[in-house]
Amino acid sequence: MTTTTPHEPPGESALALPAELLVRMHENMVRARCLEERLIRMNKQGDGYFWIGGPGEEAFNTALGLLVHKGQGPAYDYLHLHYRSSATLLAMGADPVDSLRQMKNTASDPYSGGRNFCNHYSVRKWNVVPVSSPIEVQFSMAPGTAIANKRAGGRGITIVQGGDAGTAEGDFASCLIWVSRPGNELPCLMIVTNNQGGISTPASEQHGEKHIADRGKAFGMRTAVIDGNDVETAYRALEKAMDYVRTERKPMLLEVAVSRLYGHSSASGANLITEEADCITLLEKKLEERKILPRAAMDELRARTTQELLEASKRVREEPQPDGSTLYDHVFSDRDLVHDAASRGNGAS
Amino acid sequence: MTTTTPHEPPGESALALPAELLVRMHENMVRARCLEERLIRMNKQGDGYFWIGGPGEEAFNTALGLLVHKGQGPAYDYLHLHYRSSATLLAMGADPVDSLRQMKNTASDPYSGGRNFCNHYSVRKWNVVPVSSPIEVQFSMAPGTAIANKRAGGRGITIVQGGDAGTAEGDFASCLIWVSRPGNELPCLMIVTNNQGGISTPASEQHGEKHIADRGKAFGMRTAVIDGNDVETAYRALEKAMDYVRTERKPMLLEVAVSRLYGHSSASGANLITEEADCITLLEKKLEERKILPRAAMDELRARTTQELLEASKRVREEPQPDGSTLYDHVFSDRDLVHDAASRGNGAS
Amino acid sequence: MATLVQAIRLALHVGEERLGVTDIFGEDVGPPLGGVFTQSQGLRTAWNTPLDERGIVGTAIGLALAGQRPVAEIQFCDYAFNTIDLLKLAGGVSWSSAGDYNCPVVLMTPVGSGIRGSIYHSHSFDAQATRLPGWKIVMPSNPLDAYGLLLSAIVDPNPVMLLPPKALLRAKAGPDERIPGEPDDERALAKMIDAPLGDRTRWRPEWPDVREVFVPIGKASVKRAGRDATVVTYGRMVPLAMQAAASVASEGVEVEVVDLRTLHPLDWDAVKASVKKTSRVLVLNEDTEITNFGEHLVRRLSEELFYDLYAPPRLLAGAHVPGVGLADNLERASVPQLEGVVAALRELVSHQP
Amino acid sequence: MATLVQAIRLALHVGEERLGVTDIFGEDVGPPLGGVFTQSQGLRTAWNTPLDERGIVGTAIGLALAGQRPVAEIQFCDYAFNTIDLLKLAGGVSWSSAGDYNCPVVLMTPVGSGIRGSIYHSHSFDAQATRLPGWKIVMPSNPLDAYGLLLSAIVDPNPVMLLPPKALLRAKAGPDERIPGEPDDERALAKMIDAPLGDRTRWRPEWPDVREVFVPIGKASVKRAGRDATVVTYGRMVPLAMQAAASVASEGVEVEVVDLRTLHPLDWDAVKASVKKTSRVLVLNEDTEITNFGEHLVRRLSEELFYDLYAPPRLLAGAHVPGVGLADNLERASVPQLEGVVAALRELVSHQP
Ligand SMILES: Cc1ncc(C[n+]2csc(CCOP(=O)(O)OP(=O)(O)O)c2C)c(N)n1
Ligand SMILES: Cc1ncc(C[n+]2csc(CCOP(=O)(O)OP(=O)(O)O)c2C)c(N)n1
Ligand SMILES: [Mg+2]
Ligand SMILES: [Mg+2]
Repeated sequence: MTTTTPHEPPGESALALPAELLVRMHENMVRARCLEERLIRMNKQGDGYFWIGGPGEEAFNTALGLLVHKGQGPAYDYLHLHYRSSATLLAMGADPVDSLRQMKNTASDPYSGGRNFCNHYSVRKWNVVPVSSPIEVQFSMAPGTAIANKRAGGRGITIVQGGDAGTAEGDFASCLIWVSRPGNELPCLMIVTNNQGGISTPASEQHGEKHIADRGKAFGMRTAVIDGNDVETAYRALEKAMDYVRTERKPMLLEVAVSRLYGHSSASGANLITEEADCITLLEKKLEERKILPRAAMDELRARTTQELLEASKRVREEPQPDGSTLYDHVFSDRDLVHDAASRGNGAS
Repeated sequence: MTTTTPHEPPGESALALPAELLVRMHENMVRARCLEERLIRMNKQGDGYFWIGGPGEEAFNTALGLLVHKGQGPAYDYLHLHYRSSATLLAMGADPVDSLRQMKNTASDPYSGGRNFCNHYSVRKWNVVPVSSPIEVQFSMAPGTAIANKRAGGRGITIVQGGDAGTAEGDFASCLIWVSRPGNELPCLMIVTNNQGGISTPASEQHGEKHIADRGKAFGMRTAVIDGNDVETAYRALEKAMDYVRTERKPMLLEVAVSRLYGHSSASGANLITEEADCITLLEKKLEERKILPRAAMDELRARTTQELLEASKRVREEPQPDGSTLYDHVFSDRDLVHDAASRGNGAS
Repeated sequence: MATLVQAIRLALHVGEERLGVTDIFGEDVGPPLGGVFTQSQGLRTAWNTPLDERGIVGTAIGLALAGQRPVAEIQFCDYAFNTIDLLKLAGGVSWSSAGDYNCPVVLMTPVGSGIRGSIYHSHSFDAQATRLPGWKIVMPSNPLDAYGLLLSAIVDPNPVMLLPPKALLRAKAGPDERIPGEPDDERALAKMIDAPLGDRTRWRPEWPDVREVFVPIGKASVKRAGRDATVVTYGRMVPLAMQAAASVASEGVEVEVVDLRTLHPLDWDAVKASVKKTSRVLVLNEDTEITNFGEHLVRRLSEELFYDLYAPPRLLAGAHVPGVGLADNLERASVPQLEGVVAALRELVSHQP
Repeated sequence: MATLVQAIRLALHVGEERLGVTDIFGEDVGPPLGGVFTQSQGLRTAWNTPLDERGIVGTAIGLALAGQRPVAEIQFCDYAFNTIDLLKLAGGVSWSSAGDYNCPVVLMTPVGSGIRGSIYHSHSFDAQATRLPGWKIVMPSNPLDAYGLLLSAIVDPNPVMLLPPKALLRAKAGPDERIPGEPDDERALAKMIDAPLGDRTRWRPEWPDVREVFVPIGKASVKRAGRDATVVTYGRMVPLAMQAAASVASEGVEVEVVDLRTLHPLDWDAVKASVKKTSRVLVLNEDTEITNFGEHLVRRLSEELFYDLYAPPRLLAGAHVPGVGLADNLERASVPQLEGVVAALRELVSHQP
């Protein structure tokens, strides 16, 4: 039965983060939460057909976005994300309005031109490869970008992330095999964000692993299981994991306990679930206790962000939809965009 | 890097087997070897288009065939085998001439009517499900027959066997997941016959696992790694493994070191490789040392069997080929054969 | 009157209670959800699987080979494309073993667009499915056919795939499409067999005493008779074709609508008879148009009825693009719409040979 | 004169030395074997993968997205059917991201029957491949086309699939199908680039200084001109069509043979021009006949050239059975043979409209 009791020793990883960083993380987490809540609203009001997203994963995903070595080409990190990664994107600098655009499937949606569901990003300039709906396929692709990272020599690594239920797909096992070939170990950080289940199926019914991360052990991989609801643990553990992968150029498997605060997706109602730990509440408690931010400031941040996104969503509503005549655009590329960028060797942006 | 140094303690599993059983195993191993050698000859002489088979795996596979709880329907063992299982089939009672028929793709080939390659068996009356060429798909099917075994209640188990390289396919991981669902553990014995490589690719280049069997550990599965070239170890370890699976109704993963004495297949020449351990030579040494069988008797057995199979191959050469007009036969079944048998609950044969 | 999804649930109930179905399984198919479309709520033998489509198909084959009667589900056909090899194997069990084994798997997977499902919840599967020798492929366009085809699938000794169109799952039965034994009142039925919202741990369905109806595999149904042109179609395109036929009927054009119901083995006699009569044919489906099953129909029609045709046979199908785009304009430009069907019919009947 | 498999090897050599290919990989593709058909012997960037087709396709996509130029191989197309979802994803990278990324993967996989490969070494892949929007699909029938199409595939910014027919791998080039720069003597070439039997650890190939020839993707080739009928075909069926054409030529019938070379995007102009001229058409391939790419050609021909045709358009393809059976009689009954092509041509030209 899969459980995610963290087994990271409390020492180093629980070290307090600097106040400034906590404030920065808090801001991003709130923005991400408000964004998701706006997306949910839009969907409920008929401004978008489907919602799926990451409320409950903001602490870990914000840490990830902040720690990424961001840029274009194999000297930088590649990100193979899934549909719960909004906080990562925002922490990297994405404009939340672009997410509203994708929800409303406008022509201006930079991730898919109104073709894909919300939270299905694609950002070539930051090595964020296209998110697609089929579960776990990103794990079959990650070894490819990791080979490029290794070849490039620098500190760039490949980060691939998915949910717990999805690890039952063979592609998760493929990734374990391919990143740990003897003599060809790859700098790949495999992340499982474990919210204890799939759409409705509890992990405890389907997964005989004590920890999913244990699956790495047979391959001689370093593994860790951490609490992703605590920003400090998340940040420290991720920093440590990334440092190992960057420096040793070897794979690691990291399992992260997270919450799912609005259920699976709009298909299951997208209503707030109050029983699960809320990483923002937990952080705000710390911020108050440590007197880093007063309650009022945090409330104000949330109110202001909510308001800004509401207004933005109204503007997005007026943006044009893609025209039917554009249907065949980009079926084929006429330029080798990824190769041009890589051979220009161009960089952080 | 995959190695198959056995880690079974020498105690119990190395216990000598009764002389009578050793003689019986020897006879089957020799018959299997002679059969494979005949198949190789037939192929080289143009009496068949392709050879693949099991020389080098006779010790373990004979033990398997002898220990199977043989019969039809879920009260008996199901066997998901691959193309190196001739010794298992012969030990179960298969007629070697049927293998010659499949090599010569005659209409009389009972396994496929001249449609499939040699050593691709199908024996419904013994729960041997059809062997197919795609590597590792048997591991995706095994949970299904194991569910039926569990449901039937008795001592019947599912045995699924494949090579080492094939464990890189996702289907091997699927099997690990499906047979170890908490509360729904299945009586399934997963066997990896490890000959240290695929067609030409050494396992040491591609597999980061110390032991492939270790992959079961994350799932709480019992595992073992044994030397399949020694009949006594093979028999004892398999007996023990089967007993565990039969009694506990839980899965187990068994890794077996074996040799590949004629290379991968006719595509790679099918010539004798003298560097690898030969399980028959090893057994014959024991039989001589223990004075169970004299050299001459063993030589005579081999000569006689070789001669018999040569003669049989000549007869098979005269058997008719399937007619082109039968092409569409059996695309659809008109009867539910497997269900009828199961519901008759009929038995050992 | 049952919706199409309720009809499936009723058939599964009859299957497990009277026809020997042992396992109804797939992702989220068991309690508490009972399927992402409610199709398996309240069923005794329904269970949840790991998130692993290959495991689902493989396990279904294993169960079938061990004399069980599995009904497996792939949650969306969009997620079945990593199992084509296993589907091919299932189709080859009998043939490859020269009849030693059969493989009585039933596989259900919802198909098609029309629910704004974007790239990965809008795929069709008819082209893929008809490329699987050894399988029978059925595709209902209404609740009664879904019920009766599924019962026939369950008792068939071969692998049978049921492809319910997602956009029709909530479609209600027409007056003559009643399942014998279902309550007259649709709210009564919902009360009996639809799981309540919220906690379901103590809920049990109350099954109506429906009777068995076996819609034969391999028999098309003429949904509307006409003399001027034939539309050969199936699934979600059937109601669209009916609407289009009704629309041109007001212009005095009588269109015959043939609902194939079974894609393989095909009711060629029915298709041929209709086209012989009308001499004009539109083949209609929503799968992508290159190497499309409708092209098989056009090919056979061209080969066998060339001189009976007063106009070139026509295929209306989905655009050859990687998916159905989310935005309305994109979905409409991707898959056949009413206007397009009407326009194609007008052109077909006005064509002068 | 290079064989088709040597031509592929030469193209891969040019690819890795001059066109930026970074990775040539697949099962047994690297040393010591260099491919089960010798296709990748002696190549600098060739490496062996785990036995995992999904990993191969996935890794190829990852490499491509990171600006590498991968050439991946699936050992036999028979083992690519568990990767259709990943192939679809590769084809959708550009479209789904609205042009943010492209995905320059080259995938090679040998196809077809004719080597007595039984059920799992005889599959065709043309129907599947043409159902992958976003991919370009090429299929050579001779060494020079294999060489030139592969070079074009390597420099194309899109996913391109090369489907070499297994039965033609040892086929020799015709006199005008030379790769510029290859040695005149075929034994000389073999000596330079074929790995020796036995220990190869110290062997290094000696590459001839071949020049680049880019056979354009999307251009068919008329292999034989004729006025009486057109055969539209590709891959292994091209030599068969040529033999059949030669055979009926002795009866005074002039058959035009169009080798598509690229299946998608299709050279429709070439097909159309030929059929307009001859008014009779046989489409020929060896994939199973239901939902077959040849049916796409027949459909477009029926729709667009209905009144130009003096005889029903005809498809000759493989039988709809789960595999090609091992026994000679079964293989011959499954896939088109010379007699069948000749008979179809005779019937086609003798047909009275
Ligand atoms: C291959 C595939 N199968 C099924 C689905 C439908 N589906 C979408 S999300 C989901 C559950 C995913 O669970 P998990 O991997 O734990 O991620 P989580 O959503 O919990 O973060 C399922 C079954 C899918 N998208 N892809
Ligand atoms: C899915 C699939 N991929 C590739 C092949 C071709 N092939 C046949 S045997 C083989 C190697 C198998 O190695 P292993 O699993 O170790 O079994 P062994 O033959 O060594 O017993 C390969 C690659 C295949 N049959 N099926
Ligand atoms: Mg989850
Ligand atoms: Mg091996």
